[in-house]
Amino acid sequence: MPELKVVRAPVAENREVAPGVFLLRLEGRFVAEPGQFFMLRAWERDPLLARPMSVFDLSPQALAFLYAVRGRGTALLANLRLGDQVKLWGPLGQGWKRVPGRIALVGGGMGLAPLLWTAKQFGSPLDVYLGFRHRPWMVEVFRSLADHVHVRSEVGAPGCTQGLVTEAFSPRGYAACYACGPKPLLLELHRMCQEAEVPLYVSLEERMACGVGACLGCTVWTRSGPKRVCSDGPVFPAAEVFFDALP
Amino acid sequence: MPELKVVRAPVAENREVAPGVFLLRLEGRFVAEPGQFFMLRAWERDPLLARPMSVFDLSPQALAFLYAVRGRGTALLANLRLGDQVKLWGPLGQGWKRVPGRIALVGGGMGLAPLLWTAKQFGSPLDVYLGFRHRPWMVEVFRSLADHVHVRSEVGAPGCTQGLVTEAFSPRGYAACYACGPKPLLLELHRMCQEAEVPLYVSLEERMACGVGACLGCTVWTRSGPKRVCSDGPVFPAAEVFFDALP
Amino acid sequence: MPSLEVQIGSLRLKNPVMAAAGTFGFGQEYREFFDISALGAICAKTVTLRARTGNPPPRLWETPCGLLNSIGLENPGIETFLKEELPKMRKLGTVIVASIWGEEPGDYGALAAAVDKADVEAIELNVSCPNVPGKGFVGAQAGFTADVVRSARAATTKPLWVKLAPEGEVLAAALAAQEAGAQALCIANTFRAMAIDISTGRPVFANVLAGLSGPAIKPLALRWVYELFPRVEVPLIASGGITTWQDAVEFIMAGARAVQVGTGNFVDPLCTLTMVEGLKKFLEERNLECWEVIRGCAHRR
Amino acid sequence: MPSLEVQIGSLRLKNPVMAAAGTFGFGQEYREFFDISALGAICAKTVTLRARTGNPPPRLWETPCGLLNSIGLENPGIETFLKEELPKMRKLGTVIVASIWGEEPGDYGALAAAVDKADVEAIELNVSCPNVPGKGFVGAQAGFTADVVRSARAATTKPLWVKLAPEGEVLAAALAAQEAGAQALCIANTFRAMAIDISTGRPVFANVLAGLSGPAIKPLALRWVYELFPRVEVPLIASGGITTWQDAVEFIMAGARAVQVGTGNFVDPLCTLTMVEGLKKFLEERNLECWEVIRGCAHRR
Ligand SMILES: Cc1cc2nc3c(=O)[nH]c(=O)nc-3n(C[C@H](O)[C@H](O)[C@H](O)COP(=O)(O)OP(=O)(O)OC[C@H]3O[C@@H](n4cnc5c(N)ncnc54)[C@H](O)[C@@H]3O)c2cc1C
Ligand SMILES: Cc1cc2nc3c(=O)[nH]c(=O)nc-3n(C[C@H](O)[C@H](O)[C@H](O)COP(=O)(O)OP(=O)(O)OC[C@H]3O[C@@H](n4cnc5c(N)ncnc54)[C@H](O)[C@@H]3O)c2cc1C
Ligand SMILES: Cc1cc2nc3c(=O)[nH]c(=O)nc-3n(C[C@H](O)[C@H](O)[C@H](O)COP(=O)(O)O)c2cc1C
Ligand SMILES: Cc1cc2nc3c(=O)[nH]c(=O)nc-3n(C[C@H](O)[C@H](O)[C@H](O)COP(=O)(O)O)c2cc1C
Ligand code: FES
Ligand code: FES
Repeated sequence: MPELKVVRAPVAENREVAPGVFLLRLEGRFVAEPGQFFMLRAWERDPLLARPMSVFDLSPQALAFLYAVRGRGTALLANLRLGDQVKLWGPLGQGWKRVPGRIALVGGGMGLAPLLWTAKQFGSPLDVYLGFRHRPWMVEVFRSLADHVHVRSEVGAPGCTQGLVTEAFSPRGYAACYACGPKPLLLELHRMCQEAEVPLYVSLEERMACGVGACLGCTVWTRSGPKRVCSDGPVFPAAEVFFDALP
Repeated sequence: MPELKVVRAPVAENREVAPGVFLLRLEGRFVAEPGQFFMLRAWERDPLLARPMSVFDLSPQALAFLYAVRGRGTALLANLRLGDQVKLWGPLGQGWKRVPGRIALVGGGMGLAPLLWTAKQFGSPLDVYLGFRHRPWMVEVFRSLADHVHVRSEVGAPGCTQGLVTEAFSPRGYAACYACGPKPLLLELHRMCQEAEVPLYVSLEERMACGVGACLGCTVWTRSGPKRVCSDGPVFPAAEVFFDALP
Repeated sequence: MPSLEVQIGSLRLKNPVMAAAGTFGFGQEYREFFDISALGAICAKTVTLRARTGNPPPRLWETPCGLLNSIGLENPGIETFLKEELPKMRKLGTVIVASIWGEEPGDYGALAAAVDKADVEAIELNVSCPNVPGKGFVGAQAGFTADVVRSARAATTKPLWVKLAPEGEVLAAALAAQEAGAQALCIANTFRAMAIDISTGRPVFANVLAGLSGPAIKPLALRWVYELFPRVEVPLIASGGITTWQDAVEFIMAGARAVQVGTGNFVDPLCTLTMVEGLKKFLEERNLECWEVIRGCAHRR
Repeated sequence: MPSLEVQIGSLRLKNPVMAAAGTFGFGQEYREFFDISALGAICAKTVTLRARTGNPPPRLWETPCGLLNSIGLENPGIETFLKEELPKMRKLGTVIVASIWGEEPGDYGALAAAVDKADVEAIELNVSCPNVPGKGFVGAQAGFTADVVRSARAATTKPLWVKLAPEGEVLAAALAAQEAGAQALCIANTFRAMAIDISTGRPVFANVLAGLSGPAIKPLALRWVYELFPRVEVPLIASGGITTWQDAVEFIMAGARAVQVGTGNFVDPLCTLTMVEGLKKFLEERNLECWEVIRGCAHRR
């Protein structure tokens, strides 16, 4: 039985929440597990491909994405206005699975996108670590969900400790850690977690065409051979995908 | 000295005035002679080309087009909303020149688009003949400009005489006639005007790429060789372009 | 009720819309979106004698109305395909075409022999993958193509289709394939093309060249179908930028018996389904009983 | 202040952006939009020995991110060009390149002899127009190209550029042109392609085949520039889907000395001007003094 639908959903909100970062809310009844994503398009034939976007938040009436404007596709998304239609399909991919015990969610910049819905679904005991280059944003929504929210700004910002998120974070004492963000951050977290022998799950990004596992375009090398980020991931155990990155 | 500008103008109005026919008003100071056109685009890279559109109306604050939704480009135009930006350049082409004396403007369907601004600029003595397939539209705006407005509906419509516009029209007594519309209409008008020895000027349509005379893509055959619709026209003496169409 | 059916050599398809090799996996992914039995056929991802891990990432790059790919034939190998994937594919309720690729003509024979015993309706010989490094891929080659088809022909009685590259000796390779026993020709695989990432100054792909697909290439692929139609006897299967039913009609009018949809599946997972529905409406509205009347009509004077 | 200048054989251009032949008329139309002296050069519409009326309409058809044209070299003939158009072109304040086409190699010699006495900086030999019917155009041909260049070379001392087709014996024709005395190669003209109007079931163009241009072909043209760069000595001038400064940088990184903008002019009359400005900013922001550092950088290992 077909289970995935390609739908058009109207824009209920599309608001700049930080410089170049938008919150897009689409009306409709959707389901998604933490860490899953959708393929989105809001244009005709060019750009050719849909864009993968993690589920940021979900309610019985709407599905929300948090996205940074990077290139043409996200610039077009940023132009969307109330009532405009977005075509999307999902939820796609293998998200994160909760491990019992106290866990840590670590996000670097846009990497926080998949963490909100995850925090909501996973629940306490859970701590959140967020790192930003400049001024933090979207931090408040995490406060009521996490036991502790640690925020760092690389260059410093009013009311925010200056530093790297990895300086605020230590894996010790966590049953597992879940991270999304730039590759160097993920590698450093991997190093720390390996040392502390705490399992780390990372959400990866690769260029995608189909988003569903059919084209083999989004492959990453893993300990057990090539895997598709879109359907075998985007979440992988860090040890599976960073096997060759360690000294 | 460069005289033509490529500008972005915001949409001040984009309203369906008849089934599938829209009035698009763009804010800005423009100039144009009767029968001239602009190249318009309101999309990025696809569709690739701009669309030629005749000047429908002009005021010190705005420029108006009247267009029918035919394919992808005009469908995208129809989606424009208040404040959206349209890129355009013009005015382009050779419009109609007024001949002294009583004149007739004849429009078939969308062919009425270039006639309003023409009627406004040319002024009385002037009659207007408009033909529609079904229900007439945009007729009222001509009433105050013309001495007589004759309207026909091919299949008939409430309050409108049934028939072809050519049945309402006779060239006799006019110093010149100006027509725009489907080719068969133009050919029939040409036949009538030839017989009556009244000069007829027609506005032609051809697929265009540059719109400015550089690509030679919009050529029509004329009595004096190939001519560019975009820059030698779109208005031509009917006898120039329909020389081979007569028995 | 018009019939959408088409005859490809000895094989009858319920309609002319197929999923193209390498863009539809082994059919399981799109099963989640719609009932695949609506399609005329699906071509499985190309398989090779041994499993291949394919090319390193990145493997994809978007271009204007097009897609560059450098997958490099990642596949689990013929054995796993036949044992694990094919049984699942069979349940999809439509014609299954196996696609095979080898380094040498003999590989095609070995692969065809393996497929011969399996439950597939046809075999597509992929002699046109632009993404396999170091194998000296230089477009369509008549001699090589003939050798490949002969080798496969000797190993199986199943219908053989040959998928050609859109450059090189296209016509000669088409004639050679036909002569050697191909029942149909697929025109064409992706076009060799490339991209440079200007932020690094390096070619995007490790292999430099990649294959261009998508709407951008439609006018180029159409040209080849049109040019080959009057010159070959066997049915032509069109591939290249076909994403709408109108595209499909354009290729059928140029002479194609059927069409394959590749990149279109990525643009919209329901692309093929919508195409089948559009084609049905087209025949109904034009009052056509079947495809005969319009197939190749663009050639009539 | 970085220098945007480029050297094409014996000719120095103030920047690498040119208008492509046939898309910029004789320069007068775009003069209405901007000061043409901002451009590195303009290539005039291709002219022939006698005036040509060109192909019957329709001559244009839009495709996904592309444009098919079948102009058929409509032009007023060499004499009118030199007498009426060139004097006006000279006032534009930039380098003028004449483009010529003939049926026989000898025609190119006759045309080059006529241009030799005129005030143009270079001559582009168009041996790649896909829209001239009945002349058996079959892509790049080494022998024919060599004959054409030799014939022109004997008739003029002006720099000769050769504009090649992107199919056929591309490399061989490039080498032949170079050998016969071409100072630069333009890669490439439009790709042969076609469209069918499904409402009539007929090919859109009277000639059936037409030339495909625009962003759709960019990855294909880039491939040819990249492939030829290490194999030829003379400068390469890129043409094919170049509409932004980023596109221009991509081609320069592939090895192009300069770029020609065709369809981009239709998309936006200020396309070339914006490109020049973008390239200037690019050099400034990257702190590059000139093009040397990045030209062909995609080839470095
Ligand atoms: C599973 C997954 C989830 C994601 N979730 C989010 C999210 O929640 N918020 C968010 O801001 N971004 C997210 N991204 C990244 C986002 O998809 C890209 O930023 C976006 O595709 C860029 O599109 P563009 O047209 O603006 O950029 P362009 O550079 O113009 O895009 C060109 C092509 O490259 C692809 N591409 C470019 N950057 C990336 C990237 N980083 N990852 C994957 N493909 C890329 C595009 O999809 C497109 O096909 C996610 C990526 C993946 C793979
Ligand atoms: C000088 C001139 C003035 C015009 N003025 C008006 C006007 O005031 N109102 C109006 O409704 N229409 C006008 N037209 C026609 C209008 O340009 C086309 O209807 C429009 O371009 C169709 O675009 P599309 O994308 O919707 O159709 P598509 O069929 O998708 O367009 C595909 C291509 O064909 C071209 N094309 C399609 N139909 C025509 C046509 N009839 N004439 C020229 N090119 C065409 C398009 O420009 C485009 O390049 C005018 C045409 C010309 C040449
Ligand atoms: C990601 C991708 C993978 C492909 N893999 C294969 C393959 O394994 N075997 C094959 O014969 N063709 C392969 N192709 C080519 C397609 O089957 C098709 O012929 C080509 O993409 C042109 O059609 P399109 O424009 O509809 O995509 C692949 C194409 C893409 C885009
Ligand atoms: C309408 C049109 C007319 C052209 N005429 C000529 C011509 O006369 N001579 C020539 O050498 N190339 C001609 N070309 C080819 C262009 O110069 C250019 O090489 C080609 O269009 C590819 O570049 P583009 O994608 O930037 O348009 C023409 C192209 C177009 C679109
Ligand atoms: S994007 Fe196609 S397999 Fe992942
Ligand atoms: S559209 Fe280019 S010359 Fe008329």
